[in-house]
Parts: sequence; C-alpha cells; structure tokens
Amino acid sequence: MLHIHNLTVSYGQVVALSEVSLEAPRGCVTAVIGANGAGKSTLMRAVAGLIIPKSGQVTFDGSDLVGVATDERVRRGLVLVPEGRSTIAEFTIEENLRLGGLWRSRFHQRESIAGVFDLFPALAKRHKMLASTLSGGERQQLAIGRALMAEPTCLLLDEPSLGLAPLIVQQILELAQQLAIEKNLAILLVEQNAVTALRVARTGIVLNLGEVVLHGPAQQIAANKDLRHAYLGY
Amino acid sequence: MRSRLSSHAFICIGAWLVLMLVNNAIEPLMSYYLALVAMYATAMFGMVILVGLSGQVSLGNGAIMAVGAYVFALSYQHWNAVISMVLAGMAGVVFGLLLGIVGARLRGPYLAGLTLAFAVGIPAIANRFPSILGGEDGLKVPAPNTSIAEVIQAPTYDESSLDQFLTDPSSAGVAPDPTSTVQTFDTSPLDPGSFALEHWQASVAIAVACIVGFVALNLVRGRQGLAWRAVRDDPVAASVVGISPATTKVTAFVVSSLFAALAGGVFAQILSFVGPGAFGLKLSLALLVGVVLGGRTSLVGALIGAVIVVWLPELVGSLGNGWNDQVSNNVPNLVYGLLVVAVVVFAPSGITGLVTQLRSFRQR
Amino acid sequence: MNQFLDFSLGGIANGAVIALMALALVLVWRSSRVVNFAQVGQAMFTTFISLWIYEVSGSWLLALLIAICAGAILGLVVHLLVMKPVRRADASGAIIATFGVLIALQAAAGMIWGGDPKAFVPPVANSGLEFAGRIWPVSWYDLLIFAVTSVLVLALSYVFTRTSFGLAMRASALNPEVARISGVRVSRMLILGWAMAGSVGAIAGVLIAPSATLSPNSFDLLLVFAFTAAVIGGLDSLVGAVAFGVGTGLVLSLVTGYSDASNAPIVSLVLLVVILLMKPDGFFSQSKSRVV
Amino acid sequence: MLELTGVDVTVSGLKILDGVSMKVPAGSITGLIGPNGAGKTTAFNVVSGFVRANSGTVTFKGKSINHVKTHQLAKLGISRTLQAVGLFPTLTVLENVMLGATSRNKAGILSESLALPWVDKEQRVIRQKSVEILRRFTLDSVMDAMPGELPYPTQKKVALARALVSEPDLLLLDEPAGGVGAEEIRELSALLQQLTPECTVLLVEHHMELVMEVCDLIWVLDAGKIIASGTPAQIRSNQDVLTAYLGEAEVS
Repeated sequence: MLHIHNLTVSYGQVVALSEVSLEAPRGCVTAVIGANGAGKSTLMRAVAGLIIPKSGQVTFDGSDLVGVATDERVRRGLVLVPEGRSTIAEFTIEENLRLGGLWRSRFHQRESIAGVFDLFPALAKRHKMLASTLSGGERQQLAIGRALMAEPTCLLLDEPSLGLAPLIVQQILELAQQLAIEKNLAILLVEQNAVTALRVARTGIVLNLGEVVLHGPAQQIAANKDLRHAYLGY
Repeated sequence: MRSRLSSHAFICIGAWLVLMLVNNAIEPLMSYYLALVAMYATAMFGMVILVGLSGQVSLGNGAIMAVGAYVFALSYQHWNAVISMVLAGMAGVVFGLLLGIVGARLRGPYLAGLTLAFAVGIPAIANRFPSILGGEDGLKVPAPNTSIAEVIQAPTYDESSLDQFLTDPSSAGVAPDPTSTVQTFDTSPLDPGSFALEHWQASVAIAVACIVGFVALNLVRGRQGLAWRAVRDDPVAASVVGISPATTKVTAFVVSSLFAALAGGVFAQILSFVGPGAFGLKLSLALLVGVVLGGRTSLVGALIGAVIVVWLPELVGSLGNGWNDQVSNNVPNLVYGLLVVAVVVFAPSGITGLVTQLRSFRQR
Repeated sequence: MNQFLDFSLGGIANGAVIALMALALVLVWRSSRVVNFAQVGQAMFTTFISLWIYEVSGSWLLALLIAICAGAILGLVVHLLVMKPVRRADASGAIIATFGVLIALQAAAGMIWGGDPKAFVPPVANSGLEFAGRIWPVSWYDLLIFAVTSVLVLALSYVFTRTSFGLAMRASALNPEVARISGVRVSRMLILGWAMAGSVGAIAGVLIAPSATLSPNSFDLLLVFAFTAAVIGGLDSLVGAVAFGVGTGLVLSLVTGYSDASNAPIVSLVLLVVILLMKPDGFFSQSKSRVV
Repeated sequence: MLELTGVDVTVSGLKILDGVSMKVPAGSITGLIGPNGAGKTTAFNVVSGFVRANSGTVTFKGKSINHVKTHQLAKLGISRTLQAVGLFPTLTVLENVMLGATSRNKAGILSESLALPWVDKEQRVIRQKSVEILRRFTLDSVMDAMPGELPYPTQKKVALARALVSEPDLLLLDEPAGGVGAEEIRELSALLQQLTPECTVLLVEHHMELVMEVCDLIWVLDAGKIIASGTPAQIRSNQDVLTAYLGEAEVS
C-alpha cells in the first residue's frame, strides 16, 4: 500500500531523516516509535507532502508521489492526522467534518458524517457547537473523524496520544486498530508512548536520530529488554 | 565591563561633537539637509521602539509630530525655545498615553487602521480651529530673535554640565531639556552673528537627536528593551514572568510619542512654520518607510532610514530629469513603495539586518 | 425634519460605497488574515483604467467590466508578488507591505495620469429624483449603487456560508495547514480571495468616482471610512461590513450636513476610538483572543 | 500555601469548574490529575489570573489572590510554566532566563532611560544569577543560542530555569513531562525533589510514573469536580479514579 524507500530529509545542515525505508500494509497498524527528536514527525510530514524530501521515494497504491501536492495526496486517499489535535476552533463540529471531504458529492459527505457520528457519539450530540468547546480527547476524535471523511485508504496518525489522559490514549489507539481491521485501512502510527502503540500494532519500527534502528514484529520489540533500555528508555 | 552610562554617553557626545564640526564646515543647504536627517532620526528612534521592539505598527507618529510642532509654535509665541520644547515633549507624552491606552488593546491590523485614522484626523483639527491654529495657513515660527540672542550670550559652556544634565533624572526623564543646544553656540568657531540660520537649525536638531539617541540607547539595550521584545514575542509568557503586557505596550507608545513630539518641535523650527499640510499621512508613512528600510529593530537602522528618507528624493529625483514633472515628481514615491515591498519580502530586518547577514555569511 | 431626512438619504447612498470598499477589505481578511491597506490604491488605479476605457469607447458598462477584470488581475498580482512571499510569521511586515503597495500605486497613477482631479460621468442621472411633489436627495444613480451593493452582499454571503467553496476559503484563512491536509487547494483559495476582493474594490471605485473626483490620492479618506466600517463590523463579517458601512456613511453625512465636511475624518476617528475601546475585536467577530 | 475554596468557573454557559476546593500544603509537591477537559488547565489559569472565578476564593499564604493580575503574581512569589513552553523566540536563552527575574527589578523607566549606575549594577546581579541557574541545569553551553535552535526537551528545561530564577515560593508546572524523553523525565523528577521544601510545587501532568513518584499529595479532577485526593498509593487504589481516568491497563 504505502512504501517508503530511502527517504532523506534535511533542514539546512541538519539531517532529520536519513535513508528511512518502511512499508505500511492494509489491514493493520504499523507503529513508528522513538524518543523525541528521532524524526518521527518529520517522517509523517514528508509522507503527507508538507515537506519536500531531499531524496528517496514514497509510493502509494503503486504510483510515485514525487511532486504530488498535499491536497492531491488527500484526494487519493493518503490522509494525515497531525500532531496536536488540529481542528479549526472557529468552525462547528459539522463544518470541521465537512471540510475533510469537500470535493466529494453531498450524498457521500452526508453518508460519511453519519458514519463518523456512529463512531463518535459524543460528537454527534454537539454537531452544531464550535470545535473550541470540545475537550482535548474529543478534539482528537474530531481530527480523526475529519480524516475519515476523505474515505482514506491510508491514515497517518501523528502522536495521537500527546497530552491525553491514559484512558483516552488507550481508547484512541484501540480505535486505530479497529479501523485498520474493519475498514481495511493501512495505518501508520507515530508514537512516543511505545507501550500502548506496540500493543495495537502488528509491525514496529524504531527510529533513532533519523535512522531506522529496528524493524520487526511489534510483540518482539515490546519484549526486547535491551532495546527498550537503549532507545525507548523504560 | 564599562558601565552602560559611560559608554552610551561617550557614543552620543562623540556623535554630537563630530556632527557639530561637520555642521560648521558645510554649506547652509547641506546644513538644512543635516537638520532634516537629525529630525527624522529623532522621530524614527521612537518608531524603532514602537514598531520594531514592541511590534505595534503605528501610523500615528506623524500626527504626534504635528501635536509637538503646534504646541511648540503656540508656546513660542510667549516663551523661549527651551520652554517650548519641554511643553511640546509633555504634549507628546499626554497624546502618547491616550493613543497607547486605546491602541495597546488592539491586534495588528486594528491598530494600524486606528492610527491611520489618527494620522488623517489630527491634522484636520487644525482646520477646525483656524483662530488658534491658523487653519490651512498654519502658524509662523519666527527665526531666533532677541530672546534667543540673549541666551546665546550666556557665556559658559563646559562638557561636564552636559554630563550632569544627562545623569539628572529629574530634568531628562520627561523631556530632554534642550538648553545644551543653545550652549553649543559658544563652541562654534564662527561668530554667532555670521552663523547662518540653517546652521543654527541643524545644531538644534543635532542636539535633540543626540539626547534622544542617548535615552533610546539606554532603553533599547537595557531591560526595558527586553521587556518590549518579550511582550511582542509572546504576551502570555511575558505576563507569566511578571511583565504587564498592557503597561509595556503603553510605555512604548509614550516613549515613541515623546520622541515624535520633540522631533515635531524641531521640525517647526526647521520649517519656520507649522501647517496641516506638512504633517499629513505622507509624513507618517515616511517614518514607517524609514525604519523598515533601515531595519525595524535597530537604532542604527533608524539613522540609515532617516538618511534614506531625506536623500532618496534628491537622489532619484535626478533619475526623472528629462521627463516631465508629472513623472519626475512621482519617481521618489514609486521607489519608496517598491523598496518597502522589496525589503519586507527579501530582507525583513532591513539594511542593517542585511549587513549582519552578509558579515556572518563571510565568516563561514 | 425634512433636512434630516435629506441628509440621511444622501448618507445612505455614500454609505453603500463605503460598504463596498469595506466588503473588499473583509474579503481579503477572510482569505488571508491581512488587512489590505492598498485596497483603495488598487481601486483608484482600476478606476483610472475604466475612465480611460470609457473615454475611448463611450460605454460605461464596458468600462465597469474592464475595471472588474483589472481589479481581479491587480489583486492577483499584489497577492502573488507581494503578500505571498511575505513570511506568515511576520505580521507587521504584511501590514507594512500593503502600505508600500499603496505608495507605489499612487505614485504610478500620478506618473501615468497626473495629479489633477478628473471628473467621472455617471451612467444614469445623478440628480435628485422628483417624487410626491418634492425633490429627494436620491438619484437613479444612488439607486443603482444600492442595487449593486445589495446583490453583491447577498451573493457573497450565500457563497461563504452555504457553499463548499466558502467553507474551503474560510478554512484556508483560519488554518492553512489543516485546510491543506483536508484536501483543500489553499493557494488557489488565496488567489481567488484576492481576485474577488480586487473586483469588489474596483466596483466600489467606479461607483464612487462620479460623486467625487478622481486623483491618485482621492480615495485616502475612503480607506479610513471603509476601514472604520470593516473594523466596527468585526473584519470577519460581510453583513457587519455592509451594515456599518452604510451606518458610517449616514453618520458622516449628518456630521457634514449639520456642521462641516472637514469634521468627517475627526468624527470617523472618534467613532473608531469609542467602538474599539468598548469592543477591541469589533462586533460580529468570530475569532476570540485565546488564552494560554 | 495555596488554597482554593468552592471555585466555580462558567464559560459561555458551560460549567468548567464546579465548586472546586483543594489545598497545596507548604513545602509539598502536589499533583493535579484528571482526564482531558476535566478543568485542570482552567484551575491553573484561575490561580495564575488568566481566568476569573465566578465564585469562590483563591488564597495564597492566607491572602486572597482572586483579583490579582497575572503579571503581579511573580512579585508575590508565584511562578509558572506554560504548556506550550512560551520562550521568547527572538531573545537568547540567557535573556529569556534574565526576564524570569523581572519581578525582582526595582528600577523604573526613568532611571532605566538614563542608565544610572545602580540600575546597571542591579542588572549585573540578575545576569549573574541567571548564568548560575543555567550552569546548574547544564545549559551554560547554549546560553547565547536562540530557543528555536534547541531541541524541545532543552527548551522545556530553559523554561523551567526561567521560572526558577525569581526564586518563587510556589511553582506551578503545566505538563513539564509532555513531549520529553524518559531520560529528561528522570532528571526532572530528581530536580523537583531537590526544590522542596523551600519551594512548593503544584503539578499538572499526564505522565503517571512521574506523578506517582514525586507527589506527596494528589488531587483528581473529573468533569469540573474534585473526585478524589490522597497519597499516590491511595489514588492508585481508588476505584473512581480508575474508571474515570487511569484505566485498568495503566495500573496493572
């Protein structure tokens, strides 16, 4: 589904990502974990097309994404949910959701909104209220809901747990797993919270200082004590 | 580490001495330009503080200059130049306080628009009270006559008195007292009688600019400068560390208005006349253009900006030679406008910023 | 009483033009969070172009259409060459750049067309209508202005609040990155916003020119009034801009009628100060200042 | 040290805090935890003057601070960090930290404008102090760097240094462990324990390991109400807290 091959990103002199390769197949969660500054968010933004990589390839659905703008990637089904619960505070919940799939027909939009409201009943109750009235967890739900409006085939989740209570983190990550299985999505999940992320992922990738240091089944990584100490610090 | 007082005083007194020597050596016409540069620099020091450091884009300082100029002209009808300058400065502080109290609550574009209305509205007041303010014709500011001549007779001048003046908070905090401007006469190698009016105007302008520059240096390079920049960067974080964003923003207005009003008083003397035409939107825009070109956050930038604003019309005016007036009259403004756009786009920190960038580039 | 009525009606007609210019300011604000102080400069420039077309062709409608196109193009040029390259983080830089454009446009117009005021002929009679046995201070031309303003406001309000295009445009202005990752072509939205604002401003310029004279600086006061109206309306609200545009025209007309025209800028200033003291974000503003 | 009594906050019809009463004993490290939207940040903002309580009182050292403005708190001895770090991007690290001591300034703008010698001296003392605290945080090598050039965890450390340079009696920490690595969290934990008892700490945090390790007392907020309080051990075994906030997995 999503293939990343030898991706290198640098900001001026600083190399943020160095020859990163990975793939995210459909139907499961692929977790990218690593400490702060490991380049996780850079990876996500490069895949979404928000930053232009220095070299390397991103292929999606068999076609190369070089030179494809972010909005076009979204239309093709590659959707990012960025760090920090990014919703438009001045919009109502319904407007935020509509925004996620504006180019689709009204009929499809209505259908998808109903789907999102089924998934997040808390949002349905307040669909006419401004997003600024939501709590952090609900805003994260809204951001994911907006991404689902695009009918994605691949979802990029960037630190969905940031600043959320442990219980909500668990719910959100379990939701990611459920979406991957039920809707047959490819989900690339970037997390600092390694324990919970590895619990829901099939494959884990450990990133350190911009390089992939480990790639393997999530359960193995979670069980590897030395590795945990070296890169994940617990 | 040398104290800031002595190093800043050294810079300002040094600049003053050099400029006075230059002033005595040049033609009256050049002296006139020198006076204009010093006058613009005085006002632009305030713009650096208001626009650059505290981040409040204001078009109101031209109007405050009008306030200073009118107060000076009115007061000069009764009292001498020194008292008139003090009154002009005080008027600047009052108006700055009023404008600041309204303006500090506003976000960027709102403030720019409010001060735009201020820049258009204040000069219009002159037309409302023709009996006092002279309407379109304005007020005359007579060239120095006996009252000044008397002061010129004051025999003693020594540098320590200037120093003492500078360190005396009671006299300088509100409005730098331009007594010293008159004293400068005695250092002139020329006989006061043959001293051209332009030279005298320039020496007033230079002295005011140096005193204002001294105060500006102290503020910009001290904690007040840090506080202004902090509030500009992040008002919430500033209040957390104990800086009141509102007070700090108003302070920037007050200080820059004080400078502007003093510049206005000097302008009145240079023009020998105060009228609404000289203080329109154009003047406010010129102040803004100057600091942007020179470098918004730098006092040296303000100096460069002042030179540009005075010299650019002369410089590019000659470009328009051979064309008709319709074209040549508009060349300077076209250049201004395009320059401002180019600087904001390509070098947001102005000429001074460009220089530092080049220097650090070469060091690599 | 009759006098009051006359002043009021005249004021509403002037207000409709202020409203149009305020509308242009709001459009740019909505699409890029910038107050375009060059807006009146652009309008002045396109009005000169349309005057030229009118003198050549003799057709007012053609002159208006050309002005609308020129306005859109000029808006586009200002956006692409000036505002887009200015860093978004540099808020004061954006404001200053618009003033730079204003200065340059006024100088360019002065070079091409000279500084002398020119007259602009209205397409329909601009003299008071006779009705019910008296002459009213409202002309066919004023009615035309009303009609154009109302149609534009209704159309724009519909587009912004009801259509997907409007939602995309608002999203691009409020949070470009979120808009982009939602599949919105943000740069296209910005271009459209500036072009639309340029056209609306151009219409305002052509409409106001007959009741004033046309010179490079003749719209300076209009900028102050339009800004006053847009700000009181909250900068975000189309309806607010129009309502307060008409209101501002009304107040200014009463002030001018009962006292003196030179009081108008002072009254505008006082109005602005009082309103901003009470409501620093204007009325109808959506975006509230956020804490922490 | 700090006490909230019956604090209500209502924003556009929504009750965000509902009769919140809590105490922060002098010399303690007190934690405030709860789900997102429970009102933790609002409670913090009430204490630091960004938000006004509709009713109830906030007292600090026995005096009401209900109507004290944010910028005056530093003078009273209350210092806080911000969730979003809040360093001044155009000021160097040292200048940032020096501003933390603003509340200790005595010089007014008049003496500032003349750069009087005693103003200079005062500034040198503050500078010295700032350098010292940066050294203590092993940040002296980045003293002249701009905050934006530093990694996020380092920025958080600078922000903490800035909050401490005024030597506050009460330190309010808003998610100090958010977005930083395990290594830094260990450092932070050690530092917090060093601070007390001279400085009282109130901590809002989601990182449970840290909260459980350092806190003497924990208050749990849910939907605007205090649902529990006690020592870490008591909180860990409180059934209400488990269902509302921690979830079973976190404890096991």
